[in-house]
Amino acid sequence: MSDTTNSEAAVSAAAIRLWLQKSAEVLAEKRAYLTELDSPIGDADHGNNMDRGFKAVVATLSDKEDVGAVLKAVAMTLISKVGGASGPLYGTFFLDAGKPFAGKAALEPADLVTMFEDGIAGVKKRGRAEPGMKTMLDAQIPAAEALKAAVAEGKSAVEALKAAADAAEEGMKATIPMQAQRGRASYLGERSIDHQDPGATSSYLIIRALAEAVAETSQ
Amino acid sequence: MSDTTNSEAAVSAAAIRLWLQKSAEVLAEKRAYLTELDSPIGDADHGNNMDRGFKAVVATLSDKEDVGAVLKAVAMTLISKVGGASGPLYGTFFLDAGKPFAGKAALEPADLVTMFEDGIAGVKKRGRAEPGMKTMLDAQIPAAEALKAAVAEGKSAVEALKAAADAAEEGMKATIPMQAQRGRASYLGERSIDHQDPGATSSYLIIRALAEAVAETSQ
Amino acid sequence: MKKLINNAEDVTLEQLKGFGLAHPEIEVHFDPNYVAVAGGVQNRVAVVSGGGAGHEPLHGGYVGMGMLDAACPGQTFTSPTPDQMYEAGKAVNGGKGILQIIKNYTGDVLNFRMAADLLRDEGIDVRNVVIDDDVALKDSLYTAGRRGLGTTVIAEKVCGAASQEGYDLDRLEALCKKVNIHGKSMGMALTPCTTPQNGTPSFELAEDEMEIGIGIHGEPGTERMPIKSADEITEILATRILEDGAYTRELTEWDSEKGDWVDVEVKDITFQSGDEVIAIVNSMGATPISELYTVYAKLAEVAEKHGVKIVRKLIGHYITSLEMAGVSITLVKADEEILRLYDAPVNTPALRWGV
Amino acid sequence: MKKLINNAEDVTLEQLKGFGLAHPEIEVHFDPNYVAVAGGVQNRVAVVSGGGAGHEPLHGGYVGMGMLDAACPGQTFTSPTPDQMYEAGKAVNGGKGILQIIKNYTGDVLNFRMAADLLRDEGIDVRNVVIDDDVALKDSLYTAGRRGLGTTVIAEKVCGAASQEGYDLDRLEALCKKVNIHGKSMGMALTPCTTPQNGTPSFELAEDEMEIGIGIHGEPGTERMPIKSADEITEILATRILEDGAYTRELTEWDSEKGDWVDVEVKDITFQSGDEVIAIVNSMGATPISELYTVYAKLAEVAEKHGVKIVRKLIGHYITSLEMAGVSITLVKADEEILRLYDAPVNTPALRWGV
Ligand SMILES: Nc1ncnc2c1ncn2[C@@H]1O[C@H](COP(=O)(O)OP(=O)(O)O)[C@@H](O)[C@H]1O
Ligand SMILES: Nc1ncnc2c1ncn2[C@@H]1O[C@H](COP(=O)(O)OP(=O)(O)O)[C@@H](O)[C@H]1O
Ligand SMILES: [Mg+2]
Ligand SMILES: [Mg+2]
Ligand SMILES: [Mg+2]
Ligand SMILES: [Mg+2]
Repeated sequence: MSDTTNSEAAVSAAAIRLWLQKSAEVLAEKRAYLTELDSPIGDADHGNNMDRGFKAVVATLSDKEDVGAVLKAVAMTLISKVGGASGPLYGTFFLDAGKPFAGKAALEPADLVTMFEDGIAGVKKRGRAEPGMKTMLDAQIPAAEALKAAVAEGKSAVEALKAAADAAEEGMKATIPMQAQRGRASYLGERSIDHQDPGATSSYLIIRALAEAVAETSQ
Repeated sequence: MSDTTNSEAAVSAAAIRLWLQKSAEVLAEKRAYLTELDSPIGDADHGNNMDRGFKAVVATLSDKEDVGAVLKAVAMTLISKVGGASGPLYGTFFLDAGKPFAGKAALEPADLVTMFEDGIAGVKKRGRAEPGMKTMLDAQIPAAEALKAAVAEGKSAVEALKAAADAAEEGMKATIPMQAQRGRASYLGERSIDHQDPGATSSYLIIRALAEAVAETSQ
Repeated sequence: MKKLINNAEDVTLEQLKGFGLAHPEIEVHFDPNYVAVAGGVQNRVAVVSGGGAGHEPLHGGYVGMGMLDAACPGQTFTSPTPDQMYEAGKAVNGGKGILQIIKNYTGDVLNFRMAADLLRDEGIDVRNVVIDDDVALKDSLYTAGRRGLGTTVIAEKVCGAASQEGYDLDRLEALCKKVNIHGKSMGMALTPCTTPQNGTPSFELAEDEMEIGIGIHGEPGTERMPIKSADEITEILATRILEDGAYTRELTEWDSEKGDWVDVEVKDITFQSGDEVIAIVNSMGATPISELYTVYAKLAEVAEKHGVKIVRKLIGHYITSLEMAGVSITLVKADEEILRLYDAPVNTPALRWGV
Repeated sequence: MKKLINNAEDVTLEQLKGFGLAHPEIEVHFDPNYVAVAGGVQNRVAVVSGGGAGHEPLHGGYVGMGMLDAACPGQTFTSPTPDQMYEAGKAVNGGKGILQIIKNYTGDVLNFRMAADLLRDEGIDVRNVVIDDDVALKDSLYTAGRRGLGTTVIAEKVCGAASQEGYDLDRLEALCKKVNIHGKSMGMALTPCTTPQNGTPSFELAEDEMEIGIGIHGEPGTERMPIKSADEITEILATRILEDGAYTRELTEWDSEKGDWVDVEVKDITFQSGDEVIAIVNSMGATPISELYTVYAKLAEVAEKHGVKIVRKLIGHYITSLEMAGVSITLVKADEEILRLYDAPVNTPALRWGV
């Protein structure tokens, strides 16, 4: 805790595994909450979907030291276990996020930026969505931007990811006044306003889990 | 009211018509109550059935001075409008009750006894029921017995019918502890105990209406 | 009460009107109300049934080629009146007599019997067969006897096919009685239902309670118990049906030789290892088809344990109680005759195959 | 929550098991889950659909001769995953390609598209046709586009028959697209429904409220309003359908010449006086069949006022939302081709005629 010599260390495959474990934990814990968010503007299954998917991710977590392989395995599991809109979208995120890191044992702060940006590009393309449409992107994009800015300022991975998680939280909250333009919530038109997007919420939780996992493994 | 010279008069066809009108009124008023009684031990339609039937009776009430014809018309209307178990049973009651009085313009007290006894015999045969089985008979039979006793004692039609109605009321209440052995309520076995029989209740109401109608027309 | 209706008083009438518009091959007659195959019946026995409304598709949905020739709907959960069966009988009579298939409820039995008397006065030969297949009720001496449940559907299918095949009235009556003593049913409810006329549920059930041994009129069952899993519920119903004894009772039948009603002792079959059966897994209304498959899986398992093989099945809405949630199970022992007639072509709003 | 289930987590699995037992002519495959005609498809295009569970009989109930060759059920109200459509596609592929019929929900569209990509990698020609017939949604630019409702059932019936007739993949794809632009639907709910996984209703509705413009996933509709009579409700739905404009949107289709996904502008028909239509009056689940006839009567009246003639109809449970009470209406303009294929024999658990 007091030893900070490792604070600038790269993000190891072990940290990534811890991230996924922590994601699974928080998604299990918030399962009912996420489903509740999906109830007024969706079909009340997002918590169930994410919990089912990340439970499977943890159950099949590869112990390879290859970050790219780990992320690819996550993607395949999510694609085949989540279903719904979020399954292929999160699957695509992890698939595209992991692609540049095949064979790599750790990620530098700049790699984290690439990981986010590539993942987001995949989600945008797959879901034909842009920011402001009240989707998971509205948590992911501000997180990526904050991450990028912090890394540019020379912040550590721990600090940069903390900034990213805070920005994701802001972005998540910012979905409340938005009118949905993609996914099921868009069917409600104006009635989708004043509700927080479930996918943005799960994205925030996952990004916060990443920040915490990296902080813990860096201590 | 004070004029009692007519108190020993025969029961006219007009009195019979008033009886039917009063029956229709009280059955309309007690419709929800009868249906409620039919709810725990039946199929929650007895009030609706009786109200429908007696509304039709009043709508088609013949103004003939022939008591037998009036009662027969009542029977045919009930048979074709009530449905359920109570339709054919009440229909049979009025059919058999009226048979001896074809062409008669009025009923003497002894005729009232015959009317009840013949009607009851019809119901027993049609429904294969005996007293104590928690059916409409449990109001009708005590009424007939009280009527017969009062007439034998030389009571007026008004007095005798008052006694009959009181006995019907007792009989109706006496169905509460009975276990049903006929009709839908019998399916419940012991669970039919502690409920008042809807058919006994409608029979009581109709007999009370007769006593009142004869009292009014005799004043 | 949340229903797609216009006027609670006229609800059966407005539904009948829609039924007539939807099925022009079926004639809808008002006042008295009945539905009948257009053009009546030529030179074969007419098969007629009926009962309170609220059990749809029973009976109107089974009118058509190879099944019923006419059906008489009463008010919701209230048996029809004799004038309905009388007019329907006259309309479809094809000179070979009429078989009336009647579910054993006091009201239905009495009203159909009155109608049969009226039709006989017109010189039409009529036989009444009462379906009393509800094994939830053990006893007939101290009750109105077992109620009519899902065996009615099979009786209507099989007898309709037999009439098409040219069975005369005697043979058809005997066949219908055979189906009745071959069939056993039992039902349960998770929720009550609400008739449009009443507007409030027919009974109350706590969130953790269910009724076992219900009929089809929204009435409570023979037993209330804590809610159980689908497997446990199915095991209760299936075991009661499969292990039911040779239920014996007196039924009132028309004796055409004597020209009078007579009481006849009738005895059910018991299921034996090696029996083949037709099964119905029936939604009481609100229970989705998907849940019926969980019930079917367990039913098949329990039947197999008893050596009984399900050779035909109907899984869906066949004899309902408005929007009640729950299920009923029917098993009918199928011999060669019953199976052949069951498989024969049928073309009705609710059952259709072979055409 | 009152349901005939054993374990909320395994509910789709246990139902699928029962489905397999009940319909031995249909093969049920687990992990990944799909149901398919036993023995696969020989020398004709395979027709495959799928979607979240909870809409039964859709889609599994439509697997069989003359309709679907395979169906992929997801979890309750959750689209299936690509591995399901991939394995099902490989199992039923008869060498002539695969037509995927997909209801337009983001999840379904994305998962089917991924599966199509995987199957194409194996050298199997796959076309995706999206059904987006829900007129409750006006706009496609600022939403995920119109949802897929009852037209799906007609598309599955008609395309299944066309495959039997020997249509090749190009022709079958064109036919399916035609059915889609010929079909319009709209639904409403009187009550919400409860998924086994959640155990509580998906939304709340007061005793005097209803939702208009619902989909099929227990989600609220486009508008909430005070409850109205069946006639008024039907008039709202039928008028919206009959007077809907030539809805135009971009749909993503596979361009087999380019070998890539392309966006294509697609335009609905509008109903014209003189049109003949196939109608579905569909119970969302708990609404009894009897109430559908009141709706049908008014629908026929409103259609007639628009000069539109209902020439075929399905009245019952066809595309449901568990035990939700409510109704949806579908009208599909039927030309000679659609009508001929609709009338062709079909033999599935939920639709059967001609055999
Ligand atoms: N086109 C899209 N692009 C990005 N995210 C989307 C899109 N459509 C839906 N989402 C996200 O998916 C979430 C819903 O996921 P989920 O409930 O699991 O799937 P479904 O809507 O199929 O039930 C939404 O809250 C939203 O954040
Ligand atoms: N076999 C019978 N003999 C005499 N009365 C009977 C018989 N069966 C039923 N009843 C009477 O009919 C009443 C029920 O009538 P109703 O509710 O109108 O008909 P249903 O039971 O067909 O719904 C019972 O309360 C009982 O008094
Ligand atoms: Mg969702
Ligand atoms: Mg009753
Ligand atoms: Mg009744
Ligand atoms: Mg979903």
